[in-house]
Amino acid sequence: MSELIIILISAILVNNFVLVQFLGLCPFMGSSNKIETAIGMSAATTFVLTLASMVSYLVYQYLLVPLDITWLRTIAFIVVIAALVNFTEILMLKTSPLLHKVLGIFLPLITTNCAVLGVALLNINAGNSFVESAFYGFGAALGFSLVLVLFAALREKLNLADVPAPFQGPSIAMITAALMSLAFMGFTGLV
Amino acid sequence: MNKNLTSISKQALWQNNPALVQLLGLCPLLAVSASVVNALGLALATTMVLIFSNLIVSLIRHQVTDAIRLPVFVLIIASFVTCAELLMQAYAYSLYLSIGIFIPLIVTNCAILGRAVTFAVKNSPLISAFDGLMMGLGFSSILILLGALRELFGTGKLFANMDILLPMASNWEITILPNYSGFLFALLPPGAFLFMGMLLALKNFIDKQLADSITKHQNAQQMASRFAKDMS
Amino acid sequence: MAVKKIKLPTKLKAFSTSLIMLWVLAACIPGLVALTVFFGWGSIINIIWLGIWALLFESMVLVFRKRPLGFYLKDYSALVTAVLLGLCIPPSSPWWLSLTGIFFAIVIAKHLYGGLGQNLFNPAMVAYAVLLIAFPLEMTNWTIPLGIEQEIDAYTGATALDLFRNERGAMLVNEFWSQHSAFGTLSGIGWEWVNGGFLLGGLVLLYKRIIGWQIPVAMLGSLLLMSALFYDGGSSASGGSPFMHLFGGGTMLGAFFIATDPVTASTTPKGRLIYGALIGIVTYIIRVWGAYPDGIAFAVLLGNFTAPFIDYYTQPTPSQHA
Amino acid sequence: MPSELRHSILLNTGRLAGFAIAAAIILSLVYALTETRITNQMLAAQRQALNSIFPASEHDNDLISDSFIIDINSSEYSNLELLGLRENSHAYVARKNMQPSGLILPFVARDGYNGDIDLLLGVSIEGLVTGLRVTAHRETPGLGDLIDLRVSDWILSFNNRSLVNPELSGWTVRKNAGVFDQFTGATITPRAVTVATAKALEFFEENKSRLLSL
Repeated sequence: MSELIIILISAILVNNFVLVQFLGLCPFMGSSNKIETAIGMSAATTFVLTLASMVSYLVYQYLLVPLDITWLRTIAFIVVIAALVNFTEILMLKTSPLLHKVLGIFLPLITTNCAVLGVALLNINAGNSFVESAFYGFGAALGFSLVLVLFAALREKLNLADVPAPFQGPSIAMITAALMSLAFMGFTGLV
Repeated sequence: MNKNLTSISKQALWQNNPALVQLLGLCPLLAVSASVVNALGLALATTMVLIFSNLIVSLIRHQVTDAIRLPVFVLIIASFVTCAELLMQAYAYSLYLSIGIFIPLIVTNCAILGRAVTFAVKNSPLISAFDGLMMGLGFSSILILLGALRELFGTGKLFANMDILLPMASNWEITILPNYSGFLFALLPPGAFLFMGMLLALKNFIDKQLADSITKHQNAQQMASRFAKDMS
Repeated sequence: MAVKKIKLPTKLKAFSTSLIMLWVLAACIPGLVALTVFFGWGSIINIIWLGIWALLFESMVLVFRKRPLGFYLKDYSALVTAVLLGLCIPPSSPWWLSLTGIFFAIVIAKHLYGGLGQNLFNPAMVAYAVLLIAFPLEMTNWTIPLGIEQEIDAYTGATALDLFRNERGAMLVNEFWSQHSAFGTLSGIGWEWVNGGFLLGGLVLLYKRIIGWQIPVAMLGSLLLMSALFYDGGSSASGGSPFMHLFGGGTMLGAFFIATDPVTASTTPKGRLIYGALIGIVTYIIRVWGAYPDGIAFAVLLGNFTAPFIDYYTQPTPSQHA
Repeated sequence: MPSELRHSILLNTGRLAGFAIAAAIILSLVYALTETRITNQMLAAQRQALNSIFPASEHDNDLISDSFIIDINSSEYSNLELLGLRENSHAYVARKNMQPSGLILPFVARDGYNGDIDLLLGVSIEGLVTGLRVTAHRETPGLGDLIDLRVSDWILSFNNRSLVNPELSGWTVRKNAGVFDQFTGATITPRAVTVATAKALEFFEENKSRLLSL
């Protein structure tokens, strides 16, 4: 159990996907303009990321490894992720139209979120088991959600600031991300 | 025709630069820019994938219906990425060890799929390949610039360990700042974000200066023509 | 989302801002005196050097942005940043270290966001954190307290917190304190006095109502709670005594002078309690389990990072106003 | 209409399958062309890493194929806890003219500033250190990571040391009256590495015959 907690802390704080490992930056910059959007994106990503890390583990261990085609993992994973996103969308539409209405618009964006492919690859590199993979995926998603939502709140405050002209827009957002990443450096060495 | 190529280059390298303006492919850009050699390795791989995926997409553009367009494009890109990965493992293994994980992630670089969907499906193969090359160079130039800046500020040197990419480059390392104690900040994650933010600001600043000088120029011309009219 | 925008100082406000800043500066004096008594003139020299550069950088940015110089310089906020940074960095810091730090504080953390009242992160703490991760060697190199050089000659540098981290695991905590009696009984000689000085200054600020009670109380309370919870009487796995945590490192300076910065802290009363508690807990976690010896700077930055979110969910509802 | 729809679905599926097959063929070709080279590169990189710990001039066997696993639950060794291992790890035997000439031993320094430091020790049959490398660590950047050869060459100062050079009491950092340099400011990391290395050497001395007979 403590192993799993360590995996969670590591994925959320110490090796935060966005601020330390630079994964999932596109949605981080793109969907952090409003808190509500950020929360929607976080929920959708958490769902897909956790599921993707489990399914990609299964595909890797029970399809790619037995057939000795592990070098095809990139293609296999991207297909799995695309299928998963599609499946999630259909499932959501059928079971909960309301949820689909809230989260649906974020789903297509997740296919090209490199955090999803990244988590699948990192799980394999680390030799994680099925449960560990699931926890790692979940932790990575929580870490992503945490900084995305906090950043969205911060950005609303930032919009009021009198930023020098050349720094307005993506530039100051990037510099703010730098200072957030600086704060997260404090967690270095925790696990 | 020639004008077309010039405008493609201008768009890709400056006005619509994938890294600076569209902010695409930020993840590998920031993660692999701690040194010139890593940046160059990723730049090469990304550019290659861009050229070939654009070329193939353009070649088969009439055979692909809307329904299967996205899966086919993703398949093509993923195939080239896998090729790039295999080739890097075979011919630059030490480089692969240091940036390995970010090669497969080229698949999710939206700049590549974006070019396939918006450009290559509408243009002839050669033009598409050229666009791929220019987009790749636009992305690469920022990647390498960021790598050089971070390596210079972080260690005071440039081109260290170039031999893991180019075997003949074993003594390319140059010390720009002797007795520099190193600014570790530049090499750590916050440094990557900060330097990228500075580059974005620099682009805005240069654009502003250019725009100002153009309006000044136009104003001067207007003044001159008005003056000429008055005189006549 | 209703974020209170702190208005640019008008004539009247400029007076009150500068008065507040002067009080903050005055309240730093007891701590500074203690630092000077135990560690020599280094801190004072640092503060002067930092102050000059803070004003220079601020003027440069203002000239570059074509803003009125005197109007902005009069609020003394750049000086407060310089003094706070000067109190945090080791007294023996080389000149280029403080110069780098004040550049990050004034130019990047403050003026890229539009200057006083609009910065998202505490400038002094941004500078401190940048310096700590960029130059960990110089930043953990504290001079030996004056007067006890011979006794602890072998322990060049290192605050009590550093030393504690270094020796922990090798011996029991009680052995540690008895062996290093030169470091005092609570949290190291000098340090308890330095922190006492800042506590005194902080109480003055509280009395003058320049700062609210919520943040310091919540922060010190949660730090006390955490350290009491994980203090098992001094085994080798212990995180150090509550007294060491309260009176060691930059605790009091952080609690009264830095976390309370009105621009970057939470603005609602309930929010301030959460904000302060968060900083206290994170400080403890980083001190005891993290890679860097003192966690205050990182904890404050994380607090700044979460403050708008905390505010968002602790806004008093309109009915409460009525 | 339905027949048209079916036709279009069939056509699209056919085309998609066609593209997939074409991609598979091309990729297999590239893989077939690079496969052996990739395996060779991997082995070469591993061999080079091991040879930097145990010089190629001191052995003539292939270290990778001459390896065995140290089982942490094994009772074959005396004082296995000296190595501090947390999981079963590979050790490599060096031979010259078929005779054992030394060993590459995995061990862990558990008391780094931020936890475990994984190391590999090359030791000759006479008990001299031929090389020492950190393989994994979480030490503070700029402070504790100077044990990494990529950051500083401090770790090379162990070459040619042995348990008699210095005596066991000297196997720590100068601050604790040892003979090894600590880096300015940081003590705990270099001390952890130094003390753990001495323990690994002790383990080697105690189990020499057992280890080298394998």
